[in-house]
Amino acid sequence: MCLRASQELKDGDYVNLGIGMPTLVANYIEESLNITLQSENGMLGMGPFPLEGEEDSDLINAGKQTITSLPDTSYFSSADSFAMIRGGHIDLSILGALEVSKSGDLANWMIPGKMVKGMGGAMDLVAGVKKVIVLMDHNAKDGAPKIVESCSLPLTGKGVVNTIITNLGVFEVNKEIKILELAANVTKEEVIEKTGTEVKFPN
Amino acid sequence: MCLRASQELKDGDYVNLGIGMPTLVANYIEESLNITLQSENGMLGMGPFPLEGEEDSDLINAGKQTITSLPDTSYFSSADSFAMIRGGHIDLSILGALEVSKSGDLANWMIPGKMVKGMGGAMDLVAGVKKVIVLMDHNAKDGAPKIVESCSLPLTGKGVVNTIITNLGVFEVNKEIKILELAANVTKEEVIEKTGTEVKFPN
Amino acid sequence: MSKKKYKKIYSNASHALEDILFDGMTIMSGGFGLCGLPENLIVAIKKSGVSNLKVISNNAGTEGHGLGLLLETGQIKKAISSYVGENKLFEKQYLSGEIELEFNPQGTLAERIRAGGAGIPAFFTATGVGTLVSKNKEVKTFNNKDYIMETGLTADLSIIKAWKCDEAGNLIYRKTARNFNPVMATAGKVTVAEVEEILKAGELDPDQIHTPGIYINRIVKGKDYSRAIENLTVREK
Amino acid sequence: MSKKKYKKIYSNASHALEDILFDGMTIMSGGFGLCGLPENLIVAIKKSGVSNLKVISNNAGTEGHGLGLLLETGQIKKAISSYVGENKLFEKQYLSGEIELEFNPQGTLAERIRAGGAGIPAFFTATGVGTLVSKNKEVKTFNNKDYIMETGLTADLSIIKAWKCDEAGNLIYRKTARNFNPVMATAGKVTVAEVEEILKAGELDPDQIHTPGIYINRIVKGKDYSRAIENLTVREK
Repeated sequence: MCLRASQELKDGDYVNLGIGMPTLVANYIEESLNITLQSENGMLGMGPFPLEGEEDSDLINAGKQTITSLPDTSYFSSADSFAMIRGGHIDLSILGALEVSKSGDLANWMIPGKMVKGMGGAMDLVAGVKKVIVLMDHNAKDGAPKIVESCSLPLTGKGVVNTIITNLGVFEVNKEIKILELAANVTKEEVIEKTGTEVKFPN
Repeated sequence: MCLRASQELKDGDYVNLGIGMPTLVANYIEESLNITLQSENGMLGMGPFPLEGEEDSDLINAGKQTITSLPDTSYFSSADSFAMIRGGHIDLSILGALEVSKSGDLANWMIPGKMVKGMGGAMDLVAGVKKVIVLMDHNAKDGAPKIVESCSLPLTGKGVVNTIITNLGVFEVNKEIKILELAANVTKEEVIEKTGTEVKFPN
Repeated sequence: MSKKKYKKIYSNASHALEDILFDGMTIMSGGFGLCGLPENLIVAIKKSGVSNLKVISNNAGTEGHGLGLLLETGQIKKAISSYVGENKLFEKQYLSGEIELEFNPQGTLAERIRAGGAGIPAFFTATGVGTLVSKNKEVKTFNNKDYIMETGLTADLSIIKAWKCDEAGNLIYRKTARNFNPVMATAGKVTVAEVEEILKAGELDPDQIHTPGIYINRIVKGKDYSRAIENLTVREK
Repeated sequence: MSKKKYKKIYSNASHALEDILFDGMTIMSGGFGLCGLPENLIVAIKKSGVSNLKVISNNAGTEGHGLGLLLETGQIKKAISSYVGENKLFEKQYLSGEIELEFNPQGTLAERIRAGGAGIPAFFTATGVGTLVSKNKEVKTFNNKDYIMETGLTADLSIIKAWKCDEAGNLIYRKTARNFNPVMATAGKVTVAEVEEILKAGELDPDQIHTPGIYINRIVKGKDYSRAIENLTVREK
């Protein structure tokens, strides 16, 4: 899945990767491409994790992980960072999700009744970034579909998701869910069965 | 007049001086005071004019005059400069005027029928700076009063002037014009005669 | 020009805050996670015993670190933050009703603070449209897209952390320890900065100042920085 | 990580602009007076012959300098500026109706451009309340004070001038030549920067970048800078 997500990145892209699985996409980026990673706490040109002993407490990513810089790195304030995000300058954001609806609504920050941790920068990212890709398991641990007719959880953004990549395939979201690719050994029937809304297939 | 205006500056003040006569106030600032001059094109800590041959085309003030830096100078963008002004961080601005009304309305950017040059940063300064002092001749060249009941020229700001310093005296503006000081050899009668609105005198 | 005398430097954090603090005040605190936190100033606030604080800060610290210290003593009454997931004590106090919480999207929080410091009472953003965040907020359409109105934020006091400063209060931050510090510096009625090093005027490059001295009322040299790391992550050689 | 290949550097100003320009487009041009002007890019626009331009720039240049060059050739149809007092040709074209003019207070202009680049469609400001500037604008009261709504500005193209850059487009400006350049860099659909020196990635301090490379689409090394001074003012020894 991370490999497949990495293939959405084009040469020259500026990309923000969400916390968790999306962070791992960085490991799959093709060497020949010039991809610049943004971290919303105030950094463009995010490098890999440091070697042991080389960590710097003043250099962390949005997930509070220690990271490193690159030759073309720049640092800036949170206000400048979100001006960059809100202003549509980031080409691509890859995030996790709890639910995505057929109209592109995204829920990924809050489950009522459980402790509210906060939305962090997720609402800003989905509202501002040019293309939003959701990377998630196709179904919840209890088997419930995460691609749904309409979200039951509080939203992170309305009509913001462009593409969904799951263990079952790649989906375009544009008022309806259209399958672009099936994962290996996955059938149309399995996708239909495990999805909470109608799935269109190309002719 | 410039000397009198310089006495309005307090130790630690951040000050913006307008183009023309207000610029000259800098020459009268008492040595013992720590006064920092702002130039709205993007500089805090403006130094004196350069010696001949030491001018730098990348270092000018808002009047496009060559200037110098000081040990505590900082440079910033126009947006950051006016954030500083609009946000009320500048203690004092001293500007010229065509007319000031008793309610503190200021007209200093436009004479209808003549070429319109533009307001530059004047509207931002009078709306944002904590205290606005007008430094001007008490009357126009034709003798017309410049302190008036209400301005006839297009306004730069409404209710923005706190103090007026002219060749005849120093005036407080607070819904009415109150004289604080008479200049040497100036009588109450002369002030009353040359002012276009009622002048209050202290008891 | 005059030989300036600078009067912004204080001998220690408690001294720098002593006549500023009052119960019920609003305090902005810089930092992201445990990175770029005004550690010494937070400890001084804890020692002062000031209470009923409204705190504006991206996170709420962890137990024993950052604003976590003020949660332990019950000094915080309300927090405006974007994420508090690292602090179990916060969860407990929130669920028991001891503390109020207002979540802002991180970028909206940063921009509200920037607006507060820049004299902008309100602005429109697409962030949060159609979500709980838009509740009770004015919606306006520009170019066929909906935006919500968010207001500027200011505070009675901003406490921030920088790397270096000069006597005039010009500041430079280091790497991602910059984060919320520069905007908060602009939005406090009073702003107190703690730094790792204080230089003479003229020792910083004027092209490279991150926060001009006009925003800084008081300076204190911090000590005993914890260099704490929340999520140590390393790669194989 | 990968060995990046950077593709932003163009051999000259005309080449950097050739597939971008079109009649009737909106162009933002950095600079304050003659300070920090993208001189080479303005000359390239003049040579291109593109017409009916809407230009957003604090000033309109002087005769023979800056945007004055595009006034001579009649390429500008409308200008949004805060002050054009230095240019007699502008006056002539304005009075004869050849050119439209929209005045913005300088700080409002800067903030409108910052908003445009930051995805903020509108904001409120006290600047211009009760003046001609407030005409036809929404007025709103916050804390008993009136403010007017101003909208964000963007452009089809921003042309800016910086001092140094690296291959990734990270920029550094020099002294007051910074002015409108950093905000305009953020508000162009395409932004082209001319610089005095192009460095390799890694030669600039990442803490000291004024404009991150994400905002810069194309870079050209400028030449023959005039170092023109509008108001040479010196003091006695």
